[in-house]
Amino acid sequence: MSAEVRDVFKLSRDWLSVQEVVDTVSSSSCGAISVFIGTTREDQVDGRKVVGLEYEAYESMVQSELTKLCADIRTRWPSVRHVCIHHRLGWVSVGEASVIMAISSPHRHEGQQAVQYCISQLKANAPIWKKEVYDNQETSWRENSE
Amino acid sequence: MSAEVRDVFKLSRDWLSVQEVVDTVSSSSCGAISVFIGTTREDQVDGRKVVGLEYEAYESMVQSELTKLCADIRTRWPSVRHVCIHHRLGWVSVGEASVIMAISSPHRHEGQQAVQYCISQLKANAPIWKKEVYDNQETSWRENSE
Amino acid sequence: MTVTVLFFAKSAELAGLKEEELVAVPTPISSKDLWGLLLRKHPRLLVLEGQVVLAVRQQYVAICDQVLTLADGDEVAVVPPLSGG
Amino acid sequence: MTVTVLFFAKSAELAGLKEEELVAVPTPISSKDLWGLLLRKHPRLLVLEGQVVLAVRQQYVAICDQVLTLADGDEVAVVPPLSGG
Repeated sequence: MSAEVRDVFKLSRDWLSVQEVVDTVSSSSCGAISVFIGTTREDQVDGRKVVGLEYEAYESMVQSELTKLCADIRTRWPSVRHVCIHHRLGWVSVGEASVIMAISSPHRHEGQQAVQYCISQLKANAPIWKKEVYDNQETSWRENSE
Repeated sequence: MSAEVRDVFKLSRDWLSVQEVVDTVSSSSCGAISVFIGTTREDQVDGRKVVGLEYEAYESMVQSELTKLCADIRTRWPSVRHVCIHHRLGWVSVGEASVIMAISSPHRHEGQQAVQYCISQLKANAPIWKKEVYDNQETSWRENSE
Repeated sequence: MTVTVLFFAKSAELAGLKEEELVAVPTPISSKDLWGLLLRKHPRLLVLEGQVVLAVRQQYVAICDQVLTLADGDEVAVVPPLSGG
Repeated sequence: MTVTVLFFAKSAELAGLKEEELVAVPTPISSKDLWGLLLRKHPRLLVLEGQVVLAVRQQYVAICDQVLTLADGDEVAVVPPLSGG
């Protein structure tokens, strides 16, 4: 068993592959891979229907914030093995994934807790923004409540 | 938004596809898909190396136990949308997935809690057994500790 | 009654088979007495005592004084400690 | 000092641009005064007041009395409420 660990981030204008994210964290020293997928929900806002989201990011700072976040996760859950986070940018249609993250760990509890923490902290700290686009062409910048 | 919900179980002698499990629970009314993947860990047990696991199941009763489990999950987290569980049977090499489960929900917290509960209850109640197979051909039936 | 007994995992290895018909089973019968019948046919199952439960018509039943009413064709399974996932 | 200012999301829409050079910025300067300079150039940013923070060399800085030491070429970003994920 090697001591090598991986933190892999990707900001992508293309469709996200859950298989790719899972393969990135796969390790024969781990019995658990915990995954979270955030998808665009078909919402009604004030009678307007959401048809998709438009994402933008301060890309270089996303990299530095996620690097800090992974260091933080490894302090809290030292047994965490690999972390992979893919986030979409640009246009994301309703039903598509905007973020996929996976964490491998020897046992499941630490990985499941780490994924919950990871998505909460990403929403709180990663410089990424989305606006909802409605069926009447109007748009509205969102704000994470948490 | 329709009221239709899906509980999908599969016992499979083939490689499990995380993409297939995720696609099965995908819903435009949901913003979150929580996933757990259990993989075969490369363990050392008393100096013998685990090369894989051999699974067997009381297949018809697995179906009935998972049906009960999903009903239980829907009572605890009524907003849970779709549940999909695939479990391997037969020979599973080190590093491969033995179980993949995904749950979709409008918001992430209930789905993440439901997945944790689902894997704990599956391990406690689904009539499935595995034996470890070692590099010296010896085998040993396992017992879930939880 | 004639019931079908299913053996899984270590119990199948110990019994040397996966399935058999058990004939002339009295009913009602306690789960402890049903386990006793199985032990008489397959003494090697004794190593599982204290760890095993039964499943009768796909419902788990501890080995105890609980009384079971069996019907012809009922499925009874020997359930060693679970290890799915 | 000359710093590069980056505008994101709603701040880019309000300022009408995504990036500009800001020249003759005094240093040290409080983050509040730096925000004041940006407001003078882009008065429409005022609608973000109370919600926005800055990022200076990729570190978040609240708009307050905190004193910043700037160097030529430093990157300053206007950061409206985040909504990633």
